[in-house]
Amino acid sequence: MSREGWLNIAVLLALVAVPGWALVADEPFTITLATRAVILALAAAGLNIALGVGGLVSLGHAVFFGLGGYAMGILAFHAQSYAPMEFFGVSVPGTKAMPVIWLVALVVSGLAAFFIGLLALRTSGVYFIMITLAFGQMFYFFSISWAAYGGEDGVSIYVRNGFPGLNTLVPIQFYGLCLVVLLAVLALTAALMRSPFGLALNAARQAPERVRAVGLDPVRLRLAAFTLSGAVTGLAGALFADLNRFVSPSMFSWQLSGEFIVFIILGGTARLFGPVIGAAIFVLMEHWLGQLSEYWHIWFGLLLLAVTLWGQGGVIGLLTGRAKAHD
Amino acid sequence: MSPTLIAEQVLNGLQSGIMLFLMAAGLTLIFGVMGLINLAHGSLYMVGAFCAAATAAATGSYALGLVGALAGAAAAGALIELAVIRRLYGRDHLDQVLATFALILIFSEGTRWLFGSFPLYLDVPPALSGPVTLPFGIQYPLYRLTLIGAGLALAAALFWLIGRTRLGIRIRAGENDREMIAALGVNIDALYTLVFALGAALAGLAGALVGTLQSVQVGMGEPVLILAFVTIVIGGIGSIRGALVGALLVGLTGTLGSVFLPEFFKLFMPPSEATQTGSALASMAIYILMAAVLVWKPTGLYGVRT
Amino acid sequence: MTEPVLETRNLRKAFGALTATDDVSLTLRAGEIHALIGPNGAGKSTLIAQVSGALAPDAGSVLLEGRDVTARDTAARARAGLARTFQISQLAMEDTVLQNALLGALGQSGRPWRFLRPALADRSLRDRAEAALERADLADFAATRTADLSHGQRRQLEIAVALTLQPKAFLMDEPMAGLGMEGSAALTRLLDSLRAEAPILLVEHDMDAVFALADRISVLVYGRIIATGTVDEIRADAAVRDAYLGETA
Amino acid sequence: EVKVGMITTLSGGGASLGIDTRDGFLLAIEQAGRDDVEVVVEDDQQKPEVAVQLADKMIQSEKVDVLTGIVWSNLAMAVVPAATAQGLFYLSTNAAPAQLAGAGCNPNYFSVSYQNDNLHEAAGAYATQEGFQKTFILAPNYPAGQDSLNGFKRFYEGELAGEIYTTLGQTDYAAEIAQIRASGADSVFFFLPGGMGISFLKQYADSGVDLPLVGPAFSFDQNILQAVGDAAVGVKNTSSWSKDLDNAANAAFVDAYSEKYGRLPSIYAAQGYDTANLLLSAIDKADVNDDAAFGAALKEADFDSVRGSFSFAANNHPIQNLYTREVIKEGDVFTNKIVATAMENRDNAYVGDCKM
Amino acid sequence: MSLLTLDSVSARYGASQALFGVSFALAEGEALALMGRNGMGKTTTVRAICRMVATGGAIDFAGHDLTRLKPHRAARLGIGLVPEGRRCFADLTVDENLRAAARPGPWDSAAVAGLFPRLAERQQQVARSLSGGEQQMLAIARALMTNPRLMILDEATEGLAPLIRQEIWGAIRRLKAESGMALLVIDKSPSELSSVCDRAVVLERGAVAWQGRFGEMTGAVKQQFLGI
Ligand SMILES: Nc1ncnc2c1ncn2[C@@H]1O[C@H](COP(=O)(O)OP(=O)(O)OP(=O)(O)O)[C@@H](O)[C@H]1O
Ligand SMILES: Nc1ncnc2c1ncn2[C@@H]1O[C@H](COP(=O)(O)OP(=O)(O)OP(=O)(O)O)[C@@H](O)[C@H]1O
Ligand SMILES: [Mg+2]
Ligand SMILES: [Mg+2]
Repeated sequence: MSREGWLNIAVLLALVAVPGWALVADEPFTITLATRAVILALAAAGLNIALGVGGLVSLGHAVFFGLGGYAMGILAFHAQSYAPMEFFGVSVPGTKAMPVIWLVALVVSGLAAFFIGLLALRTSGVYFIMITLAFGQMFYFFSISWAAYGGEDGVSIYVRNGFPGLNTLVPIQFYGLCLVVLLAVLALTAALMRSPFGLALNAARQAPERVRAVGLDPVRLRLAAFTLSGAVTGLAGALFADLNRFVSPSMFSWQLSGEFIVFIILGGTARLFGPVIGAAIFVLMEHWLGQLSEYWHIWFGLLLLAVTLWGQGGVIGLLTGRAKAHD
Repeated sequence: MSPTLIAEQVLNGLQSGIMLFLMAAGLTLIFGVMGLINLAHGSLYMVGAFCAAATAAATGSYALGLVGALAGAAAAGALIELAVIRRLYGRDHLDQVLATFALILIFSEGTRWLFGSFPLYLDVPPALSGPVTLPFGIQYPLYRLTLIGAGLALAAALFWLIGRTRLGIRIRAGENDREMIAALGVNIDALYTLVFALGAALAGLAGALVGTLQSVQVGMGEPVLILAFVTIVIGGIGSIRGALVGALLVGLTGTLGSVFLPEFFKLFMPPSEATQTGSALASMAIYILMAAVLVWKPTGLYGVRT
Repeated sequence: MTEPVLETRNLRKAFGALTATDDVSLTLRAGEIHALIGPNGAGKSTLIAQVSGALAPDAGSVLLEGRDVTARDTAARARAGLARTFQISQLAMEDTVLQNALLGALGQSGRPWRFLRPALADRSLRDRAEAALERADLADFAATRTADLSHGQRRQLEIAVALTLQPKAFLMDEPMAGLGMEGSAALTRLLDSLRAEAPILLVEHDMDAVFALADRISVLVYGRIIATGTVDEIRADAAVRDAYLGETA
Repeated sequence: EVKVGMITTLSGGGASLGIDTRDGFLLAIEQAGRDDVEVVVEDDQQKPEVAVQLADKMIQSEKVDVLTGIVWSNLAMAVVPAATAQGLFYLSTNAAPAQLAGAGCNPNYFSVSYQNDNLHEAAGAYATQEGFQKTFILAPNYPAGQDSLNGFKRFYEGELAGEIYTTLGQTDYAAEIAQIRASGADSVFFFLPGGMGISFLKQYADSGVDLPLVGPAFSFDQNILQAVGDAAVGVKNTSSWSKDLDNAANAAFVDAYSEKYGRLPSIYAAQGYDTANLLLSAIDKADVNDDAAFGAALKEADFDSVRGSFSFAANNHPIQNLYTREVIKEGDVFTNKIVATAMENRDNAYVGDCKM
Repeated sequence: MSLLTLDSVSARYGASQALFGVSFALAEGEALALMGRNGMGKTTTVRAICRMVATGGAIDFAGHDLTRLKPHRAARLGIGLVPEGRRCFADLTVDENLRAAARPGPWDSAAVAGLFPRLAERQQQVARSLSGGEQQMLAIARALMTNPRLMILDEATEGLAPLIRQEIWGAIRRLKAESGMALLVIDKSPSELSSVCDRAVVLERGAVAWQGRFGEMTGAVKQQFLGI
């Protein structure tokens, strides 16, 4: 097996072992941190489908994260206040059941990604980066002033939503649930990268003219990837909102979109486990550096800079000694 | 709404567009000409404003403050070009986004570390303060008129520099093929440091001029950075003319949107709700404009490259 | 006479004041190599772009097996049986040679929407890709990264990818460009063997190759076809000598 | 031994507010000279998710008994409901959104600052006292801005010359100022916290419009005033505290704070200081683990507030005087001076909605 | 005295070595052909001279040690390059392409316009929209604008119509005869090369396999190293 393969196994073990240790040592906050890392990794894994394989640098993925978050926030808000939503005279009750919320989050953010992609994919390169950013800003400003769901104050959910057969209030159980979702998405991504679709998408990134010349439409390939990618990030948003029991417009902020990109590159672009390692490092840094110095952003910035300038291939590249995943 | 008020609002829109152009000009220069996405451009804007405020406070002279802004931002620009940016030219946009994102963090917290967390004082110089009366009885602050003049002059100078001078031609040639322009005997490295410093100086100047009207504080660069990006993307990346047209469009859309959209909703909504809805829409207006322009023209109004 | 495989009728394309192709009609018949030659800037690449669908003509039409495909985009024309090679190689450089060939096979199959099973596990795709590599003499390089191929090998791969499409007609814009003597000779042999499979519309400045391969030659000058004929006819044509060949012939 | 977790903003654009909050709070703890109170301070970066994470950490890992320090309403909404639901006490040094005062009130939640609407209400009351007939009002388009204008209107009896919601984070107010000029207003009420207020005040001063301005204290904070300079002089603003408030506790606080930190205290510092003293007074009376007793001890508000008379209304929000201040220049320093009392012993509009 | 001397020059791209100790010299005013099959290191040799690739060994140009110089310094000593693949500045007009390169000397816009009238007609067209042959002319004209002492032409007639090739070879012969410029020429066609160049260096797998006067090149050399 390749060194990257061993590294991935090590990461998998850590994902099980660290929270396991925390459970035994009664360090519930470590589990919370790990949950946060896993959910952020899931969001970035979603982006990785578009960015890593498809080469679509989206600086607006927080849109889908936020939509997933609000899907959870709105459904749970109506459930906890026993006031059904009214859609053109039809009233729909809210829900506190995660499976239903997840489904809604997937569909809503997937649809949003589809329509945003439809417009944004007319552009490419820098213009694509910027148009996705613009959509992010639209959602951000809209949510800030959307008084029905708290505007900038967001929506608080008092009790975490439920999953059949689990007590999600127990940190380790919620963590396990998130981990399973993450692993499922990673497995899907791994399959995707090798599939005919992945082959075509990957080629569309490198030589779009060639892809057209063999009779495939690069834009449709990208749109499919973008939609899938948005849906996964949306699911992560729903989980994140559940972790915090809170959703607010800051889930739409462009800094968050930037952070997703940071996770991917920090871990290693187009690597299956890149987002996982990147998110884990980010969460740890935030936690430790934040304690060390009020000015911890300087140190974090320097680290990022070092990784970008000298650590091509991210942390995985450094550890496995291969600069590019595509080599 | 009276015609004078409408005229005044149009003027406000134009003026906010020109202020945006001051920022966008440096960005498009670096971004378009050198092919580099510089998210840290907003930080250079902030550096300019802080240098201006600090110099003005120390010397009591606004003019020296402007000089300080130019010098400080240019120096910061040259420094980061030599230390960081230089390694990014050949890289894809992703690396550039990340590295300059990191620079934002370093600059913001670094500035806070140096200057503290409180906003600094920087005010309109007495010679330029107060309003003047324009034809049709429009009262308009002199300082803002000065900004319009400065912006237009700068636009003209940049058109000339990039479009007409040999320096400009070589810079653009370097954007197409760095290795080749060097093989023709042009010291492209030095040229790029120069251009980056120039772009940074423009950002710094914008920070000082616009900062005079605003709050000089950490983080002031990011909102205007995003607006400036919107501007140059609408105009077409790398085009100074595009930046100017884009800036005016964004300025007008932003200003007129915030004035007229609430009025529009008042036609069929209670006033309080109408202003809320109208201004919510107004805050999204420029992004909607940008999306519309790009859907219509995927490389912006005057852009050719991606 | 049978219907031509590919036909252009009165194609016109102008860039501002310059008419790059002016009323160009030509045909490509089954089994032939039809060479298109002409001075630099005559409009050959512009014509190829219109035939392949990269550029929309101002007037005129393109017919593939008698069906008008003028309104279709590049991808649709490719699916309809038009395969092209690029003058500057358009290949997925980070991928292996086999993956590039698989891409062609995938395009031909028309079914890229499969997300789970590995592409390599699809026997039919793989057989087709490997067969094409075999024909283009690249079988030994299947696992090589495309970026590591030599210039000539990339040319061969371009053709292999086109082969996987099992096209009705080939379009080739200067396939010999940048190849040395040896490479040109090998490619000439490959093209020669291809004509039985599908006819080739060949744009090329390498007269040795053109004279060796072409069944018919059309000469494009200032956007117009000034002559069409066999190798010998064209060599003998005074106007062609003046405009293009000089003393080569 | 009581462990206090302070989550506040120490980095980024809003850092000055959090830093003052922290400094005021720690000053009181230090003055008390006690070793049975431990304070853990963390930076929330003004991001709700980060605040939530910090709260989780403080509860689960630090095992704090009391949380405090959040500056912003949206962060408070992210942290407070979950924290109080887990049985912790939360003492607000600043943010006090309406949801937490009305239906969402909680016996473990105390606002030591005010209810968010208070200063705006006071501005409305002041405008009425001054006899303004046509006030132009503006605020950013977000919940606090909407609450602000509603709060102002609650006690303002004249008519409105216009009502505008600006974009959050807006820096150019030329269009709004032109509208003010054209509206025929006789006065302007604005709520633009932080940098927005600085921009507005400078541009307003330079525009030639000279209608009287009034706003809540947030735009006239000690730290902000220095950046606005002359443009702010003479402007009226409403506050629950001022450095020249005449009581012994306040005089001692202002001296000690200036001495220790080399700058004048802001309202955030004062509120942080009061919060700490309130907490200390309760610790002396009850065990923090006994929710009912400790809550009752807090509610007595048995401490020397720098705001003078101070007590809690039924919904655990202050009953206090609200003052009108004017910006003046003292030597080289811009600061505020109380000129009138806008409202006496004001509680808040949500007491009736609170069922606890 | 030779103008350009390469002594045991080696070069590598990452892990793979492309040149293994290439040595040859080129005299002032001489025209030298650099030959070899695809991938044998011709372009890499050119890149070594123009300082576009890191090298071992010594390269001397008119008394200067090129290995110590940055590319633009080397170019300013008088090396003009027509690169493989043309590499015109795509977004610049023809005129701007020329102005970007211009250094004082007999070759100016008017002189190159005389050489390539086709280009003169397209002064204001951006290079990306030129036909392949027009771009090739532009690349030659651009190198001339630097008024070099040594002109390097890497596949300068690739993609050109026969008539134009003849013109360009004619122009190169004239250049050599009239301006005394030294030439290093890479091209596919031995017959055309021999009409311009005095000597040839043949590369095989990154090393010099043969060098000498054109007339002395034996059939065995041609067959073994050039594939003819
Ligand atoms: N987008 C464009 N805008 C303006 N002129 C163009 C454009 N594209 C091509 N041309 C011009 O059209 C003419 C035909 O160009 P084309 O590339 O078709 O020539 P060609 O026959 O392929 O030449 P070559 O053999 O040199 O490749 C040229 O004069 C070229 O400058
Ligand atoms: N950028 C590169 N990266 C890796 N290897 C390279 C690169 N450029 C050239 N090579 C390799 O170096 C060797 C020499 O290449 P070079 O381009 O010098 O050959 P050439 O003689 O100019 O061939 P051609 O006639 O095809 O232009 C070849 O094996 C080639 O594959
Ligand atoms: Mg062509
Ligand atoms: Mg070569």
